[in-house]
Amino acid sequence: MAGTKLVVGRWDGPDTVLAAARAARAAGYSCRDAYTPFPVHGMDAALGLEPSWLGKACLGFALAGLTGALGFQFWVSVFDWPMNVGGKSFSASPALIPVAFELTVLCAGLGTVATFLVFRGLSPARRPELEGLGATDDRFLLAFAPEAGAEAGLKAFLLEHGARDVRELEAPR
Amino acid sequence: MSATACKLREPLVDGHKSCRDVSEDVCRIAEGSPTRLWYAGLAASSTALAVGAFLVFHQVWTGIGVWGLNKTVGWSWDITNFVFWVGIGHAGTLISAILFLFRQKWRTSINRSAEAMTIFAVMCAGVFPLIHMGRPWLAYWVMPYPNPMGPLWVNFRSPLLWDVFAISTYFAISAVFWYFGLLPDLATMRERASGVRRRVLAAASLGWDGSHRTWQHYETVYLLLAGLATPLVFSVHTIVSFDFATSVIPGWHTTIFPPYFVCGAIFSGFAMVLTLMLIARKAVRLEAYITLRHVDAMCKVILLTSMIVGLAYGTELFTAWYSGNPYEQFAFLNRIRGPYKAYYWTMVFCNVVVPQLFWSARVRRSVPAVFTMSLLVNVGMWMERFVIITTSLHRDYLPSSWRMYHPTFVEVGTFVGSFGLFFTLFFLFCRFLPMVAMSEVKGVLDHGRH
Amino acid sequence: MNEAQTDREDGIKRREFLELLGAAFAAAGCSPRRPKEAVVPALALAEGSLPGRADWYASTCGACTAACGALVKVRDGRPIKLEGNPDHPFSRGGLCARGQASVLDLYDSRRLRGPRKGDAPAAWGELDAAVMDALRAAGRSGKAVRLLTGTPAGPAERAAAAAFTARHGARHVVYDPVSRSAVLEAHALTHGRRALPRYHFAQARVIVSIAADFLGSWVSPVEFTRDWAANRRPADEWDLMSWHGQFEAMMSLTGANADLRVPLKPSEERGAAALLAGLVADRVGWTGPRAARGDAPPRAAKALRDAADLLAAAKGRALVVSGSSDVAVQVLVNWTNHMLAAYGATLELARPSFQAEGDDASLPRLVSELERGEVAVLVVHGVNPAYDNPHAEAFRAAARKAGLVVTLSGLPDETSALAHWSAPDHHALESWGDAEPGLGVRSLRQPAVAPLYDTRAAAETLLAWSGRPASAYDHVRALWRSEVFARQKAAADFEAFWSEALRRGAVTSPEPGRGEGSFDAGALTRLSPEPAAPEAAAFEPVPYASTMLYDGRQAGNPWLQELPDPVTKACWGNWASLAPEDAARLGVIEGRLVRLRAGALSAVLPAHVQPGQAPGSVVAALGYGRPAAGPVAANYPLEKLLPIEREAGGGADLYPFVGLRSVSVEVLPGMSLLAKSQTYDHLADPLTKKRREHLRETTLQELLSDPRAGNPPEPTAAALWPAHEYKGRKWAMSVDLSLCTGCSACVVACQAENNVPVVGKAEVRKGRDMAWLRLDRYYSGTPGEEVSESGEVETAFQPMLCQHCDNAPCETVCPVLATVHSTEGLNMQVYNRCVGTRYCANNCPYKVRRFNWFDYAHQDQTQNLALNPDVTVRTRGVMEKCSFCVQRIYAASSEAKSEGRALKGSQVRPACAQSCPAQAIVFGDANEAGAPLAEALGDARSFRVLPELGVGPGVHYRTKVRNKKV
Amino acid sequence: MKPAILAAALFAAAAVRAAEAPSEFQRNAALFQSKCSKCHTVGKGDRVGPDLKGVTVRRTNEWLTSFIAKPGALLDSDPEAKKLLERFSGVRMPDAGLSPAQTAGLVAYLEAVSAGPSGPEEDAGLAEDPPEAKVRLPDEGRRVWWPGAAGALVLLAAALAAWRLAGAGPAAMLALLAAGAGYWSLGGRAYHRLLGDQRGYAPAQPIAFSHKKHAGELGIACLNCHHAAERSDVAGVPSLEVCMSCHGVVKKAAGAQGPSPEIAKLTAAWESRGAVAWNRVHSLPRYAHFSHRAHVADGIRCQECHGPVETMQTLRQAGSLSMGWCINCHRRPPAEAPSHWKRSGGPLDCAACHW
Repeated sequence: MAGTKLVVGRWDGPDTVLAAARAARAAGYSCRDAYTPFPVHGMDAALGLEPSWLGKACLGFALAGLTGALGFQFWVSVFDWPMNVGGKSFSASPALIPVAFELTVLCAGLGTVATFLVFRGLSPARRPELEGLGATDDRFLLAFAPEAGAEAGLKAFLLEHGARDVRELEAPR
Repeated sequence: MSATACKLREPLVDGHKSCRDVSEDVCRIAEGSPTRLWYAGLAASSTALAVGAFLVFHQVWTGIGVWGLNKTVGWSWDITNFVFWVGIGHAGTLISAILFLFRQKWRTSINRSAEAMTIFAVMCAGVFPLIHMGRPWLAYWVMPYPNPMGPLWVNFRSPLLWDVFAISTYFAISAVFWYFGLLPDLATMRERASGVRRRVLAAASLGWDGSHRTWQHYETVYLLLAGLATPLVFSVHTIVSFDFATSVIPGWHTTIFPPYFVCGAIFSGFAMVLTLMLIARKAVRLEAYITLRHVDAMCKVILLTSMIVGLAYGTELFTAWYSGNPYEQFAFLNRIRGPYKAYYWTMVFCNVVVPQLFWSARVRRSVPAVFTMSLLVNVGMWMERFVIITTSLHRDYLPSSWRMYHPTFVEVGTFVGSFGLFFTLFFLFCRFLPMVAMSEVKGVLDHGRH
Repeated sequence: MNEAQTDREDGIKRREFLELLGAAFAAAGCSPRRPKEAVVPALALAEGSLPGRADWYASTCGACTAACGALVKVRDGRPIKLEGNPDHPFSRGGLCARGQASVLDLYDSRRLRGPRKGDAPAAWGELDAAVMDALRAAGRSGKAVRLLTGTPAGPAERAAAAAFTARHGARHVVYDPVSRSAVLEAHALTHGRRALPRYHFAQARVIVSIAADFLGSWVSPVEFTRDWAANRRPADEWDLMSWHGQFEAMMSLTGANADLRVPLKPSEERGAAALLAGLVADRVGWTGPRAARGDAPPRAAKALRDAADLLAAAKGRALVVSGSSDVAVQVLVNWTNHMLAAYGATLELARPSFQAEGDDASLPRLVSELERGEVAVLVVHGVNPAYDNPHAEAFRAAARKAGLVVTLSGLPDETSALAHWSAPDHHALESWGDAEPGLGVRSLRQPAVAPLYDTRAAAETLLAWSGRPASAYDHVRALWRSEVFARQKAAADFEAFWSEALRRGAVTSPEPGRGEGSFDAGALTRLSPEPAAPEAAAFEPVPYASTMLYDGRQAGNPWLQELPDPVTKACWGNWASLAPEDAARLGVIEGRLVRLRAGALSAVLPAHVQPGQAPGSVVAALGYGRPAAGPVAANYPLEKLLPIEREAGGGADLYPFVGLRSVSVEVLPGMSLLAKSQTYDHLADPLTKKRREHLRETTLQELLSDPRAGNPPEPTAAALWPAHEYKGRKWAMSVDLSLCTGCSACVVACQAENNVPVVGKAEVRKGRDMAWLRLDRYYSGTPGEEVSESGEVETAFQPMLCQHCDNAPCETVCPVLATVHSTEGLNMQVYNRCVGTRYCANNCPYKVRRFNWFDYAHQDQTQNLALNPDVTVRTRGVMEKCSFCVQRIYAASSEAKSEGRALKGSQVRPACAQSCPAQAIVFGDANEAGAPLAEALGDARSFRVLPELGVGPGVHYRTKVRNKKV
Repeated sequence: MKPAILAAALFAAAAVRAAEAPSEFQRNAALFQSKCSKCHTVGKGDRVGPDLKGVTVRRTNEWLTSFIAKPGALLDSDPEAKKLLERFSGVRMPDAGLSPAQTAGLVAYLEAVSAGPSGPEEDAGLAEDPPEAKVRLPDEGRRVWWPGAAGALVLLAAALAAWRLAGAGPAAMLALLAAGAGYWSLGGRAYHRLLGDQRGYAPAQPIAFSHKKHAGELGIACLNCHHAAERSDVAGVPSLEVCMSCHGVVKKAAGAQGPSPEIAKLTAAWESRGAVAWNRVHSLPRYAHFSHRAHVADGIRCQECHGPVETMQTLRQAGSLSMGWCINCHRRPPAEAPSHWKRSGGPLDCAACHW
């Protein structure tokens, strides 16, 4: 991918950028990504993104936490070292619920976030893309990686759809 | 998103702010030099923290006997403070997670500080179970780790162990949730910064660039975290209440505790959020973001929870009377008429009587009145925990063991120190991190649609 | 003979060994780089002893003149525990709190290291020469030589004293700090014999006591408790239970256990005794001369009439005793006993007791001799005349006029401060000796450890000064050979007899009695005139010997200082008890400082409001206010290391008030809170006033019609889980509340056995006393309204210790499994696992768990030698509690195992059960059929505390039964 | 103190023998084992003292009885005894301090066993300490390695994924965590060392006493010197008196040229009545109570905890003495327990050791 040119348009507001993105998709331009100060609703469809799969990951982590916690507690209390604590049965299971619940939440939460970070490649060492164009402040960007020769048409298209400016950049990475 | 719908409501942010204004207003606090009020606040709170830290050192070095506890009353201020601080923490999670799930957009201005408050409050709370141990240097024994003792695990039947898991999970999830929300704002600040500051922010923001592909998963994760935090917050105070509810001590052993504690936690937490917000909007000039509408909304929550708490007080008394259990009956009579009755009636006054003033809209929008009442509610809620813990313990089954408890300066000072820790962290947070969730506020602005 | 010499030789070695042992205590540590730890084996072990194994020696307790039989537990050369000797005919296995605590006196770091001249160390040779010079000089000048002692410890000491007096023409002056002189004088008048009868409470079905605290401190409390208890527990024949009436001003331990207790001021004792005697005379048809009819306040008079009825009906099985120091009262009591045919039945003059021989008149006589400068040499032994008597001040002044004052006290005291020389005696556990508590009963005292310091047995010292130097061992043996061995027939060989005597500790010789003597009714006509009653507004002082400190000789003993008074539950210092009426009138609350004043005498004490006390009396304990007893008596020296506030003084000295008839009570502005282990005194709470049935009571009369009277069956509770089964042993305990007198011997026994720390006054005030076994004391009624329907303040005691619940609530809540249940039903507490959350203590319904708020353990390295090495010394931050003496259980189990037999539960006795003079505590395996415990648990009186909680306590109690014949 | 007699009659009074009590013969055999076998064998040749096979034929019972009861007296007066003394290079038999009943028992035992063709020890169930091969030191406490291992694997997988997806930074962090978890699960020895495992501790002693020499080469049974282990909770370092009961005579090692300097140290200490401060090797924390007599009574051999002491020149700690290490044997099910144990496993109650 190195050496590809990116065409980046900038908009002032969420509504205009969303309209432009929709238009670009309709016009057959494949938008590489949008960069916005806050999530612009409707952009998923405008960019043609599948819904996030992290919910399933979260469920997986939660189940792992739940079974791990229940299993560990049960193994400890009944098999590894059964102890007579307050005359209760070794397998007195209601007592195992709170810890199992907490570990479920902990595993699910930390696991999902970790998966997200790993999946999106976020780390302290990561270089942000399109830094300095104001996407974290008040600018709304659409980035395209057009085929060679299509840059000029794209630029015009974007300006036509309300872009304040359009620039060509080296693609990151 | 309908512009007409918004028109019918008051704006969530005053002064027709733009995205740029939001970035400017919020980042300014962290970038500029702090106000004099901020310096004064930090000085006061860090002094309190230093006193508290010294007293904790003194207590650990000399022995827990420097507290006023005795053979009958084994817990008092320590666990009162613990429950108090955990309760405070709950409002933050409630605002950031539950209101998020309910799509209450007004939360965006205050959720960041409320979450910070949660984390700091849980830190304060965590200190107390740690230092209340006779041998805090062995505190790691409460974790089940493989060891050369057999291995000897831990007692999964102990509510205190459940606490360990609940509090540490709560802290971990709250901290992750908070930091997760900070990522876009740290990126905003990074873009405005240079030099070392920029490099630190670059690392801290994990290379955030506002990519919508990231935003899409980010929103999912945020929703999941909110969804996880919501039952978590209920479970935490439920488990804290189990410390008492599963015991055999009259006045503790009651099934009403979980909802009672959770409501009390929300109640006290909202009061603390109000206290903090009212200080913060003055100290760092965020009146436009933390508006009277926010104050008003929170007062309504306080009023509601106050009535639930009041109902719980009544129910408790009724249950004790109706149970026919003489120990239970005496425990509550002793709260009302015993040697600690002043605490009980202060609690009733602060928690049930005072909040009734919030029926009046004028009171709800009067900053001095709300500030005073929020403080009173916090006092009342501290009293509630003290009443539950101490008066139940000091006269339980065998009259031969009945004893009075009086705190020493060490306990009082340690409690003050926990406020020091809390406010020191909060002031530092105000100074160095975006106090308002910029990306979220930007999302609820009327972008040129007014 | 050569054995004793061997002792002395290896004494040095032993001492070094002890020092090394002390150093080894310090050499504990834990670091990855392992520190070197030295093991120093003994050069040679005493025959039969093994390292790590306790040896038991039979001996005689030296804490007071009651001379109970004791077994000394010696571990690795150190005596660490005293227990009652079951073979001793008087004490029969019991030992009181003071006796139990006396082992700690051995390791008192203030003990004299050797002879002293004034304050300077000296040598024995030097001392002996100086004393002999003075004695010889006295002989030449014809000035007096006086030997001043308490009641001699036994024949050996008496013989040594006799040798000394004979050699130097000295007079032996005997007084008792806590005097029984009036009883002896009265018998001199009525029976022509100055003697203390031996009382047989076991023979008495009706007991009336006029201010005699015979269960607490009077003459021989361990023996009397055992005898008294014998008639409080007839299992099938309930009508044989004795009836006990008590007439007294203070609420004594005995009064607290009486079936009927009536307040009576000291000035009313004479009238009451006369009234009782007169009433009895009417009922038995006494025809001889009579004493003047007495009178008593209405309530007492009514009670006395009832008592007289019962006494007369139980003629021959009745006993009247009095603690009065008024000879006339004692004469009247003797008369009453005579009319009741008690002599020869419930009390004996034929075989009198030798436990108190002092003469009250002797000390004033000596003081006047001293004042006149007639005394050249005064040798003081076993008493502390500069403190422990009402003439102490005069003595202190007069003693300066004596040529030479020598004290044999092993501890620095008020007298040694005056003395020219100190010739320290051994501790009782270091010396040879004997005792003769009653005619025909002799017990041996043998050293359980070589003397720790350069001290010398008192008998040796006296013999040396008599010119007949002999070792105490030889002296005792010679005496036993001639006096005891010669009169018995069982053993032919003296060595065999001697070793058997040593093994058993006591020997009963079938000596003929001296006859009961005849009652001389003429004494009744020679009664001293009744003194005028004190003015109504004044208070009558009642200085008494307390269960803890008795005469004050053990004031430096931290165990006793911290032992709560059985009735008031206060410790560390004394207090002035006032009747509630008087307190209300004076506006005094507990802790308010009051000044007792009589002429120039004054004592400032914190007030205590005592339900049941006779109005118009003020009661305070003797034995306190001894700055000379050192920092322990003043306060426990923890404050050096801990932020515990200092408290000056250790109470006030009440000896000057002994014998006074009235004092004024002045309320002072200050407060000094009492250090109490129990601050609420009633089973009923103050708000609902409902009585909590933790302590079940009934009356004999109800019990006769319903065996379960006062003891409704336990509620049955549904359980969520099947209970754990205890197929093997299941340890349990049963405490008979009818027998428990609250004497607190078990409390100190537990403290000694289990290394329970002493925490000091300030900590007790905060409610941090550490006793694993406490004695709960409850009054009837509610605060301020203690008087029950029967018109008196009823008191009950309940030993409260870890209940070893089957479903222990403490176990569930511990996060780190520091307390869990054993397969034998013990609730185990693992100190080394405990992190100190205190959750278990909070969740304990019985509040028997104790927390180490500070490093209480034992700053005093010498006292540390009394620690039981079988029990872990707890560090700070750790919870502790009664373990059912698990160390004894495992020791017995290992013992049984190595002997190849099965352990039976009834073979294990925890320290509390062992020490109980009343035998109220039964311990054992609940699954052992036919054992005493099984029988106790099956009793209809058996109940458990708080059964409704479903915790399944393993400690059972038996309903307290009061005999309400009246 | 000598005449002071144990008043432990308290317990002894209740000495009711249970059904499994050892027979008369077994008790006598045990007595022989503990008191005599240090120096004598029956049918296995002379050791320090003569082989006692056939001794009841050689001597009268009265002679034996009086010799055992008061060896000193006979050695000085009796010509037979003097001859023996000469034969055994002047080593005098010490007074074992036996009661008349015990003496009679020993004579009865000697009578019974010296008749047989060879030593009857095997029959009596009192084999000598077993050879090293039979004794297995208990395993280290069950180490739970799987949580760490599983964690390491998960983290490793995550690190690989991170490397693919997000680059080296996150991958390195995860890999570090994986390595930590792996170390935790696999590095048992090091992990225990970290927690104060003292195995291998072998401090130099003030007198270079060799267990190899005494217990190994001379075959002296452990309980001969550490006799307290049988009747006390503490095995005890033997008092110097015990050493001197042999070394009063034995001044040099067998075959050595001159007197042994180590024995000289011992003798010097004894004669000056000075203390020998040995360095403790096996040290339990004060809150852990261990009963030697209970374990000896259960048939557990010394080597099972102390390792092959008879091969150690300098005594060293063989087992870790950690709680897990103890528990490991206490948990041992019947199938795994050695056959010489009289019971399988021990109590798992905390209070069995901690009080």
